[in-house]
Amino acid sequence: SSSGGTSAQQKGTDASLIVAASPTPHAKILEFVRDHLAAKAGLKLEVRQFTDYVLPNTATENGDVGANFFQHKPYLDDFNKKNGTHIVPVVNVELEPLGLYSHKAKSVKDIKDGATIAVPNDTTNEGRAFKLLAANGLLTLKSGTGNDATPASVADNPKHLKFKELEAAQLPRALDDVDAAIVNGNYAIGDNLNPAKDALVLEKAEGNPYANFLAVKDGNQNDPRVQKLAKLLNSDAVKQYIEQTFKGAVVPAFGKPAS
Amino acid sequence: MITTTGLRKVYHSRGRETVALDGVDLHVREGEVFGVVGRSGAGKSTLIRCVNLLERPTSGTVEVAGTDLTALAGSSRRANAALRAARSQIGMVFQHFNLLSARTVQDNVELPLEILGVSGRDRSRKALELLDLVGLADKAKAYPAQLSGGQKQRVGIARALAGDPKVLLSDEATSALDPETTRSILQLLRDLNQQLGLTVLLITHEMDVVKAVCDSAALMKGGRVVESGTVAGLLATPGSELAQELFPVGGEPSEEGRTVVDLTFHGEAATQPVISQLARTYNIDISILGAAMETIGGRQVGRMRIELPGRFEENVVPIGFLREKGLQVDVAPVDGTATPKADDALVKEAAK
Amino acid sequence: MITTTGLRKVYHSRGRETVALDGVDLHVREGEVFGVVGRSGAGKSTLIRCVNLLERPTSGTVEVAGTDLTALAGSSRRANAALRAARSQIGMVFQHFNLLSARTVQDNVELPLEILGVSGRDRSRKALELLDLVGLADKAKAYPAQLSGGQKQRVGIARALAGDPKVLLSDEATSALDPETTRSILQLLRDLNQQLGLTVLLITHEMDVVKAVCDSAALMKGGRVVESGTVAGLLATPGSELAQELFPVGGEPSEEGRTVVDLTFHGEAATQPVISQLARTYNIDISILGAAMETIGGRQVGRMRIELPGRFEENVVPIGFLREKGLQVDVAPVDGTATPKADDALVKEAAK
Amino acid sequence: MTWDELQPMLLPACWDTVYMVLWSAAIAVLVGLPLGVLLVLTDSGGLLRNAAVNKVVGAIVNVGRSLPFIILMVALIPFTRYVIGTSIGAEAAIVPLAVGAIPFFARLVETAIREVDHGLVEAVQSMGGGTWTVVRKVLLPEALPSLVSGLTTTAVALVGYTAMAGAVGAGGLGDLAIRYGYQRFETNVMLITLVILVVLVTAIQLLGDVAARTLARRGKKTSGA
Amino acid sequence: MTWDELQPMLLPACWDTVYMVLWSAAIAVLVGLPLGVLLVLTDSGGLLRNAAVNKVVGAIVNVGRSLPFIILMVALIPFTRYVIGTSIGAEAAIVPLAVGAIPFFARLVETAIREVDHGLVEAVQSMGGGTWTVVRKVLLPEALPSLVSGLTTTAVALVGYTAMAGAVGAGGLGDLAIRYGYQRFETNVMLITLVILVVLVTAIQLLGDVAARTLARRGKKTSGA
Ligand SMILES: Nc1ncnc2c1ncn2[C@@H]1O[C@H](COP(=O)(O)OP(=O)(O)OP(=O)(O)O)[C@@H](O)[C@H]1O
Ligand SMILES: Nc1ncnc2c1ncn2[C@@H]1O[C@H](COP(=O)(O)OP(=O)(O)OP(=O)(O)O)[C@@H](O)[C@H]1O
Ligand SMILES: [Mg+2]
Ligand SMILES: [Mg+2]
Repeated sequence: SSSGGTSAQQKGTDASLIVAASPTPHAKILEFVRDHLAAKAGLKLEVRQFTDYVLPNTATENGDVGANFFQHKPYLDDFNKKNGTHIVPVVNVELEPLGLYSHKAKSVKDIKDGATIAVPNDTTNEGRAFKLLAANGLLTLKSGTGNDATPASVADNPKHLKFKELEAAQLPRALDDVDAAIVNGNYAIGDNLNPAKDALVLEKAEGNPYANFLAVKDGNQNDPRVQKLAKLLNSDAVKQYIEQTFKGAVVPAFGKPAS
Repeated sequence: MITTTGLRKVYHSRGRETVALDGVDLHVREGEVFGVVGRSGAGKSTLIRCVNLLERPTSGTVEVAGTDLTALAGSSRRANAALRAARSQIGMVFQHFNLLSARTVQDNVELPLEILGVSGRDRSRKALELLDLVGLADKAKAYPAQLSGGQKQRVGIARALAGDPKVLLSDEATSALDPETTRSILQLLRDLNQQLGLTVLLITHEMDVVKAVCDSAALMKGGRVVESGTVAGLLATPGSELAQELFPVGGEPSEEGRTVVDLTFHGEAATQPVISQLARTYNIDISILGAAMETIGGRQVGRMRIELPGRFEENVVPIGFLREKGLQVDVAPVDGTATPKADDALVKEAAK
Repeated sequence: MITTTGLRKVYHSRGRETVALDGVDLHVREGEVFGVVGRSGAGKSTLIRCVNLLERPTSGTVEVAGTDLTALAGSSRRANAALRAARSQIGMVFQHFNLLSARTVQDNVELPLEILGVSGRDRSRKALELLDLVGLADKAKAYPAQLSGGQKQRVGIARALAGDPKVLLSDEATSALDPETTRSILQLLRDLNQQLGLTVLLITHEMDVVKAVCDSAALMKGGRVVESGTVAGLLATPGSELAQELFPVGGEPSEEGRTVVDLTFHGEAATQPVISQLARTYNIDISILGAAMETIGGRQVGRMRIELPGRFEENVVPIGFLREKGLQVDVAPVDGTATPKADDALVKEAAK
Repeated sequence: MTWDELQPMLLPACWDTVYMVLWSAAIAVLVGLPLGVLLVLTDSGGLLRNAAVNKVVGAIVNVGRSLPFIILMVALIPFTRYVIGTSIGAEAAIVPLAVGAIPFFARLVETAIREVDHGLVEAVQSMGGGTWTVVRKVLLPEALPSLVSGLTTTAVALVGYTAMAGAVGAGGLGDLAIRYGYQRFETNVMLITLVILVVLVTAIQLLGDVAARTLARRGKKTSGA
Repeated sequence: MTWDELQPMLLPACWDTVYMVLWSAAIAVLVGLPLGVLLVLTDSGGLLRNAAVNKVVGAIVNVGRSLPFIILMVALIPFTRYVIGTSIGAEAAIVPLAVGAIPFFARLVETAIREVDHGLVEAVQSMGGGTWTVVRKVLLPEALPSLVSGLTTTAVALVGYTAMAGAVGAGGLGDLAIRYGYQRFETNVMLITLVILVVLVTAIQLLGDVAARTLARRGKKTSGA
């Protein structure tokens, strides 16, 4: 599973680079780059949206796309380990801080005993959600819990919280049905929540391992097109774009990924 | 009881028009058994289906038991309550049985009773009674698919009678039945007709059926009724095609130079030994070439083809004798050449 | 041509067994028209369906044109090539037509030719020819749903004949047809039989059909063949039920104290004026109560019920005269009380 | 994931799937059957010929079938909340599942009912039976084998849909397969849940087949007549 | 999102959906039809009665229908890449779409074929026709109206599935609705795409209905006989 026959992985600066991305915010950011920055830099960019977290990696691994932009380090490490793939990060771009939102409680303290908390049902976000809850003293996790915590990983649950695992995009829509929900920043603003104001607690940006990055198959890091894109993604224009568009739900987190 | 006026039915298919009924005026009296015969495609089924408005006539009216059904029906397909009530008084036996395959024989017969709202016990009593009458008591729990053709036919008859209808429409209800079963079914219809005054309009191809139960009959041709009347009346009509069909006689003369005469017995006179009287009176030998006769209630009904020795001119007197006896006498213009077997059609043509 | 030996067929449904065929040995000679009659449910359809193995017999063998079909078939349902070849020589007319609703009339008739691999031009020529013969040339492009019952029946007949079969199996092929159409169809079968040696096995309820075309006939009852033989032979068998059905006679005596005699004309002697000779010889009046007679090829065939004056003892000599003339004479034990109309069944019972 | 961890999740997941499928299939029958019958009856040539009603019912059915399931789920949230009191969980998933299955089943009902021999309808009409009687005594019983097949097809399709109902936290086997097997790469979880799914679907199909065939047998088997 | 931004996306999305549906429906017919016929023929009571083949085909069909679509899609990636050369895009989506639609259509074919009057099969057998002749001359033509209805149902179901095929970047209307409407909360995009979806589904349904009805008309309409 190396170079196949599609234009996607043809090397050379002329061919367009196909990047697999989740619809939001990744594809939006890429589209901004494509429409406003790429031409000047001499890069042909093609954005392919995936609503799923597995296929972008498999497509990158087998060369159907040249790069992807949707994931963070803990997820990628796990993916590489379990699937024997060779995908490597190129450059960090942004972070979507998870937040705890509620239509009923005004602060974490207001969360009642036996309350129902909705959490994302995909592996990476669910793990982050439990970490966030643990970090704010709502529960403790079993020792040795990695990045993929689930309700089963909860060790101590003093408030007897109940958990509902929902599709990430469904969470803001379910706020009326639960006491609180952990929502990704991008989905929060989609549903007119303001992370800065409305979140009871918010993930910290500093030192957060969940920064999303551009990733490629090992060996393609130095593809000039990838390099160009990496540079553009960490440009000031993108920074501005992120800040203006996502209003805190997505924050720039530029830099070299930790390895 | 049933009156149709100017009934027309035109089928349209792929631009072509088929005129199935072309102005039919039919009158069936109450308590009468009325037979409709006619060639395949003459419009018999269409006519009978128009009587209970299963087929909407293109024009014309249908009146059953004093109610103008065509007026009731309006333009919508939905049979309104009045039409439904009228229909529940009309039983129908279908040419293709139309039994519900998902129901047992008994449940099929109970169906009209269910629709009339008869209670379960009465339904099953009545159904079993009727199945017994048509000789299918042992098949009550079988499904239609497990029956022979004639058995299905009989279930259809029992079903049509279950609701105690005032009028029975029957489309070739006995054509799949053997003569014996046919007779017992006809006897049943006759009984119901005489005891309860059931009016029956039946289509049949079997002249024996017409003879056995019909008071009146009509002959259809190309969507029109071309002959109609009481069976006796038709028989008395010279050249009646129906009469010829009812009592067909054939047979060729044994030698040339003989006179062939068709005699029609109208059933008006009591049984008379006409032939032997003729033989003895004129001292002649009379061969009976063909005969289709019955004696009903002491009266002879039917036809006979006889051969008199000598040519027509020599037989004027014996023929006069036969006419005096009240018989209808037609001299057949048979030329004496033998006609092939089974080609009765030709013979019949000649006999007219 | 067709021989069945010890044919048995048992249907199982919901634990109950129906023995449809109970050891049938049938033999149809090549070039013969063989009629099967019998009451509804007697097993006629089952028998005919076993002949081309559409119904797998429970036991027994079927041989057609020298080939043992039961041996060919093996245990799988798939008709192997040999069985298929044998079947393509056997045309079949179904009681329920079984026309393909998605095909036009012409395409239905062409179907067996398609299966035989006949070219398109020849197919349509043959189909149109046959449709013309059955009187449906103008319906060639119609779909079965647009036909009357009899028209469907005729399409079925044309289809069965399209492949020029050696054997024709026909299950009540004329029961939905009027007498005239029936006659023309039978004429067609007769012609094919005589010109091409087509062997025909037909089921019918119409005795006229047996009379018109059958060389031999069999009567089935409860899954068994109870009478079988040539039509003439059956007629000569005293007490034959088939003969009684073929030439039914009825009629009650006009007065008490008379002798009722059933005469059977076997068609062995040439036409004779028997009745008038009897009347003149013994100077008696003879009433003809009922008759079903035909003269075919100068020979009288059929039955007649006559009434002689005086009681049996007084009529020994006239009866002897009739016997001498070569007629079969049965004295009917009619008691003189009028039997109800249409209850021929009873009369028939009495006449045996 | 070890069997010990998996095992306590399997039974509830099975139950959730069965629960959602049963209820939504039941509702699909309750609503889809009348809709399908109405589609046939109001059609040109039907007993209640009514172009307007036919168009409207047809349109509703088409809209119902046009919406991707996930969108149906979102669009129905207010309605679901009104009916069930919440928009998440297995109960809540029943609403969009049923709403999705209704038009699906209605179309299958329509096809099945159209196959009923018109002669049988006429038989009941000739007895004075009205439209309602025709439906009850002829159309439904005679189409029953096909209706059962249609229900089987619907139930199996619902099993597939329940996997997507995981988005609203409804649980179920399909969701387990996707979240643990697919997203977390726990191949053994995936295999086990898929095997159970296959068994479940096969069971539904078998049950439906046996029922349809038993019903058909009484009627369809050609007789010797 | 404004109309000007949306408009250039709509046409390709429409085209993608139509493209995927057409191809996968065509493949579903090509493979599902024989499978459905085989299911009937090898059934006990069928012409080729063969319990082993029947069980195997039935099992394949059931497995095909048991797998949640997303899992099917992933499981098929190697196969898809082998056939199409890539695992993403509309072409690649056709493979799992077709594989999902085949067993679905096969079951509908089975139901339709079972409805054919056995008397007609016997008629052709009596002419010396073999199984293949029976299939070609009787089963398929007589079941044609129902088969067309089944194809319509399959095509509409495929429209629904294409939405999920968006996960492999296949595009299409349903995907547009999910990505913009569901994930990006752009309600106007969702509404417009849904309207187009409804129009598309209605068009498919109408076309199928007209075809089925025209075919049925010749055969089913009861005559006066
Ligand atoms: N599939 C079946 N299952 C059960 N019983 C059957 C089946 N087919 C026929 N029978 C029974 O077998 C017997 C013989 O049937 P068959 O059709 O041969 O009669 P038939 O002589 O042709 O009668 P008809 O003149 O009424 O057509 C009948 O009693 C019938 O009920
Ligand atoms: N639905 C239809 N569409 C077109 N033509 C039809 C339709 N039904 C009947 N016909 C035609 O109308 C004519 C009369 O048909 P009908 O069924 O009344 O004949 P019938 O007298 O009952 O004949 P049979 O004795 O053969 O049953 C026939 O020529 C037939 O082809
Ligand atoms: Mg008719
Ligand atoms: Mg029969």
